[in-house]
Amino acid sequence: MAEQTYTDQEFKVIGTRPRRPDGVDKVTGRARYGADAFAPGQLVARVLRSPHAHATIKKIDTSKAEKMKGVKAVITSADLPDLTEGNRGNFDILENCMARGRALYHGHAVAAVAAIDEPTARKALKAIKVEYKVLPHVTDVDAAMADDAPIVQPHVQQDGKPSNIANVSQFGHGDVDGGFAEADVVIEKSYKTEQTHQGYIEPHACLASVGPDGQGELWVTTQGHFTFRTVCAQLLGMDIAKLKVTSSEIGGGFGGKTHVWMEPLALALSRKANRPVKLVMGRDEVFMGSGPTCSTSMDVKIGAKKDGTITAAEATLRYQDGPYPGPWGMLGAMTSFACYDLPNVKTVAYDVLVNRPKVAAYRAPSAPMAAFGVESTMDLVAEAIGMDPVDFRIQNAAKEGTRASYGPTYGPIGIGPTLDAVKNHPHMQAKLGPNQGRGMACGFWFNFGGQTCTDLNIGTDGTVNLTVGTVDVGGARASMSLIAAEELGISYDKVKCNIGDTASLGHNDTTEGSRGTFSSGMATIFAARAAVDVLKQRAALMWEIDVDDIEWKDGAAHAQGVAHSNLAPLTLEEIAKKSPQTGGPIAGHNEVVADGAGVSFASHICDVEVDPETGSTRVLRYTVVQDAGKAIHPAYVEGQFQGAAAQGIGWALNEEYVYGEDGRLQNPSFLDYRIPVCSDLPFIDTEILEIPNPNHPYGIRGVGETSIVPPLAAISNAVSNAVGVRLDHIPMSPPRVLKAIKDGNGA
Amino acid sequence: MRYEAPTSSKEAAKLLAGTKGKAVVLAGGTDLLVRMKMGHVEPDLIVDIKRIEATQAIKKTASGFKIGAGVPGATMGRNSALKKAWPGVVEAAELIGSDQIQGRCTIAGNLCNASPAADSVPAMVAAGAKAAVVGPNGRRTVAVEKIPTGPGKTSLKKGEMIESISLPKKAPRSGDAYLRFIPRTEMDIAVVSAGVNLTLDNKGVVKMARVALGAIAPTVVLVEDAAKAIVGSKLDEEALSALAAACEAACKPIDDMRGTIEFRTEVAGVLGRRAAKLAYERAGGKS
Amino acid sequence: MPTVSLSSGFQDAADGAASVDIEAATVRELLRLLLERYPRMQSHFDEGVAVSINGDIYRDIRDLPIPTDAEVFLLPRLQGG
Amino acid sequence: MSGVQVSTTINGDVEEFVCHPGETLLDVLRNRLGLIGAKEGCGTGDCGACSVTVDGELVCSCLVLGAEVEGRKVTTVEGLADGNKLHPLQEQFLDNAALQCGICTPGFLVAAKALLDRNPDPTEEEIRYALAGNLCRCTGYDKIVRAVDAAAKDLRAEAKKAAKKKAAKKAKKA
Repeated sequence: MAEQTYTDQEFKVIGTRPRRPDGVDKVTGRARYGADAFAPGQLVARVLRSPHAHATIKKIDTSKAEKMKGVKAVITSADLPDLTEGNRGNFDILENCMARGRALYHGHAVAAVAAIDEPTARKALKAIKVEYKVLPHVTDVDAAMADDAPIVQPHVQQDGKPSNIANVSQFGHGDVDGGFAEADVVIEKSYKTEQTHQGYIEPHACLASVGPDGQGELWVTTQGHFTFRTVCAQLLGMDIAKLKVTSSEIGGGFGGKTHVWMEPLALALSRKANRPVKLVMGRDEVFMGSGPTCSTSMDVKIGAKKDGTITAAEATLRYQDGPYPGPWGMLGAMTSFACYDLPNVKTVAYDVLVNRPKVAAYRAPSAPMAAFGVESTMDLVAEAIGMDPVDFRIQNAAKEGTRASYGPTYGPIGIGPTLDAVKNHPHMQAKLGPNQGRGMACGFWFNFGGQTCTDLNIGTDGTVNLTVGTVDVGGARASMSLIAAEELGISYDKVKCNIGDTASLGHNDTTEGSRGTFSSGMATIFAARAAVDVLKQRAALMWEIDVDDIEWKDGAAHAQGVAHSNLAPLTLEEIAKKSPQTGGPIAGHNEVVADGAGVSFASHICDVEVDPETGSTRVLRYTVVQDAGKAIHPAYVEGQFQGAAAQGIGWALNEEYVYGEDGRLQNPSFLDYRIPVCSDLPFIDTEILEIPNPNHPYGIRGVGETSIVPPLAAISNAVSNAVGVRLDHIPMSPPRVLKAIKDGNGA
Repeated sequence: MRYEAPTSSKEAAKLLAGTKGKAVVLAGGTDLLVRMKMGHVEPDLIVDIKRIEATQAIKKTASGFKIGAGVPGATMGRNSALKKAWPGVVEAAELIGSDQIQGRCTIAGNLCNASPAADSVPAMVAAGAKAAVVGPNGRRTVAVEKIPTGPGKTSLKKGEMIESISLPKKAPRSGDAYLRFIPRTEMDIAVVSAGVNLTLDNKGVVKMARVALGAIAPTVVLVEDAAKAIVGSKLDEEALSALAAACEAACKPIDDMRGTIEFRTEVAGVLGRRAAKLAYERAGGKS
Repeated sequence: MPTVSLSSGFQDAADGAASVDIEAATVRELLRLLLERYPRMQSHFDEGVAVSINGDIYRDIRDLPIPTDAEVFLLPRLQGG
Repeated sequence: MSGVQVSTTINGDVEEFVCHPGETLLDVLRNRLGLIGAKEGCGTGDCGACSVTVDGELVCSCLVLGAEVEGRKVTTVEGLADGNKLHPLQEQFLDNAALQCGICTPGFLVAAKALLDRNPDPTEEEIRYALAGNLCRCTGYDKIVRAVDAAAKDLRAEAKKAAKKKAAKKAKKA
């Protein structure tokens, strides 16, 4: 563990902004994503989906489809292993990929076909006859908690009775009732947020090939090809080592590509047809049949003294998980008050099952909704005690030694510094016009590490192949190359970083939880250091001196001491050139559990203008301040901040899943699921703070997620300051804002 | 499925009329191809009308403008004479989708798609546009508001297609405008929209007006009461309020994922008022 | 002897205890002894747990030495996006 | 279903193919001609990832039939570079880190080129509205807008230089 510790070293290339190594491929159209692979003899697969929100599947007749010319395989759950008696988690994953006896949401897959071309596959789907018995459904989280709600999963029980409440989680410390009694002001308010989707532009896509010998390959767009391999092999009864999974270039994931959705179906179709099978989701299928994040409902209560001290805080959170239990409410409960130093705090979260798609992780999963409730209430309390909202937050900000609301005590953290930066930012002083308002809010995310395995091989010309097993979701190859160059002391362009497939590296955890740069960065540092040890040994052989007399600096071996003062340094290139005669290839390898990722905080400022006659909100100016620990490639760190803020802005203003009375999703398209377009947004200013993570040699914390947390509340606070109405329902779509203005919701 | 690209309207009408199954007209394709992709329509015959010369040009005629049914929005936007005469119609056409959609979408297609939210239709209705319809029994000219009869339904008979849309000659001291409300700044379907066309006398008093609203009823609605509310006025506050009230009264909208009844009704009045002011300014009126 | 604080989800399995004193030198030993004392913890362990030592959260590392007087928390294993 | 035979020009090369009557240009490019630069993000004209130009007009290739491009000139992202010289837009996208996942990048490049071809000096607002038909979920558009602005500057400088050179040549001749 000692080697994992932060050392305040001086950097030569870390912190510079070179072009990414995969850049030319991506600007010339050559880069290959999930749908860009083709195999000889490949079939096209399509999936038939349930038109009902909740139904018993009485019968599926595929006989007509199977007889059609050009149809090579048809599968239903009957063609997949029955995991009823096994691990419930695996059963749930497979049942979500293909309904078994019951459809649990509109869009739940019920059958799949593989045919020689797309028109044939479409026709075959039409020929499949499914007999449903429609059941009562529930899609709203509060309705699902009612006593008489239709039950989504009969095996899930509370107090011995079937219930849609899958889990109850509680966190906190102190005595909240006592704390509220001490407060001069107590504000309690309820909030709701609607369901949103990650909205990656690349739909799920894969090319599967399985032979009768049980060996297979899967080309897939994923955040975790090693995890996909394990899960697919387990679900289908394959040997893990016999399934090779290659991660294609990934066209966005944001958590949505951490789970399998239809890949096991492609493998099963290929196995049945004994031909390669390509399966690509349509955009409507992505919305209906992959995993969005939760819709929520919550009550938040905060009490403070007139001097600005918070005496107690409490939140009750109800998170909707889709039809399968997840950890989502729990994460909301853990993150909600993490920004603050609270003597008395309590959060209770309910994970609730409904007839909507299975929820997946979405960038800092569960944190943005809870932050919306908490940070809106923070502004209300500040207003009630007559304090500036930034000063109020500064006074109560968590710091080193604060006991976090989720339990442990913080080490060095960045919430205070981000708030100070906000307070001193020129944005805070800029003038506002009529119907304009400014808001700010804070956010927290944990960041993760995890299992990581990296290979570094040095060629005889001194160039370096770095192979990592975390996928490159947005410039990671550039960051990894910078780290390898830094450690070896060579220039950035001498390193070529590749993403290894599952046959070329040991297991790597999924690229989630902002872990990519933190953990693969750590493994790269250690792999490079291992290679440096080999380089020094080789130099020792070349010089015929003791390896202990050699120091590595600036990309060369330096012989130490007067005895060797006649020896000019041997560069990496020179040592590599002689490697065939000094023991063969030079490599460094590392496998590590990169735990101890540092927590990360962000504070955002935004200005909006609201049209009081239409309720339309425009974001005029936006500033992100976030702690990165250490920014390896600052341009891509800024990019993460900006992208996360943009997703938060979309969530705050217009994005939502709209369900009809019939339980059907009404807007599964980019036309009516409205993610921000270019003209909706201003430039998003960024300020990177670097408060080193003590558990990483470079101080890296991970940067990908935190900045999606504050925007919902920051914008809501800004809208409130612009037109004097407090929105308690996200998204703040024009009809909701106009209604609030008409109703005079000035609370 | 067959694809044909005839070179005359007569030939196109013959193909459309002569097919046993489902025959569809392909102009810009920005609605048709989406419906095909979603499986909402499976045509047996696609008749691409863009190889017909008469559909390809914008012509200035003695009586106004003739816009071919295959002319995309982007081309309309580049026609300065058209833009000068009918800024509201051109702006409405240019609001249909992105630049990519603009490269293909046509106002004739927008009309035939028969969506109550079609952007160009309220502007065309306000402008008094007419459609030149070609069919197996020859040609006829129809006021554009008579083409859509309900969501996705038109009065065109089997074999009929629109060859061009005509706009009248711009009257002196007249102006038109189109405004719509969308949640984003681009790429959305109108939640509610308003087209206004008016002519002033030499004292700046409105002597003729046409007001059309979109997305507030099964078809685009020509609101005569709204026009009456401003005729004879200099578009003072009282007239504008009466116009807004008439717009609201004309609304029979639905609650859907794009907007509520309450919202659409309220904003119809707001947009009617704003569009009227803009048209008035364009007509040379000073408020 | 380290005191292990249990977040609420685990307390039921620990007969309602909010914290437990366990003599353990490493995370692995700690988890083993915890399970020996409270066999009902098994289902939580199957779902995944994380251990926080002096504020740093560890999901997978088991060989980590636990310093004396360390603050130790048993947390649910987290998922990210 | 009978195939339609089509002869067209793609990125300057004559291409001939047979496609289904209802097959989109996007599917033809990707599945029949191996031009995978255009991506399908939605298939309904809402994301712009499949942007190409047909006879110079910017379109979504998912909303064009393959059969329609008979005799037309199609340009895709693969036709943007001049031999091994990247287009200034491509250079600036790389220098400004204007791509993260990169799936939307080909569409943005094609759309941005269409913009700069007709408006060499766009304002920020003009850039934003011209690119509103291209969805990007990673970047918040910030660095994309900056890259297009920088490329516009480069192109204007190039044009100025070329004009100067031409003038000098003319003067020399005279």
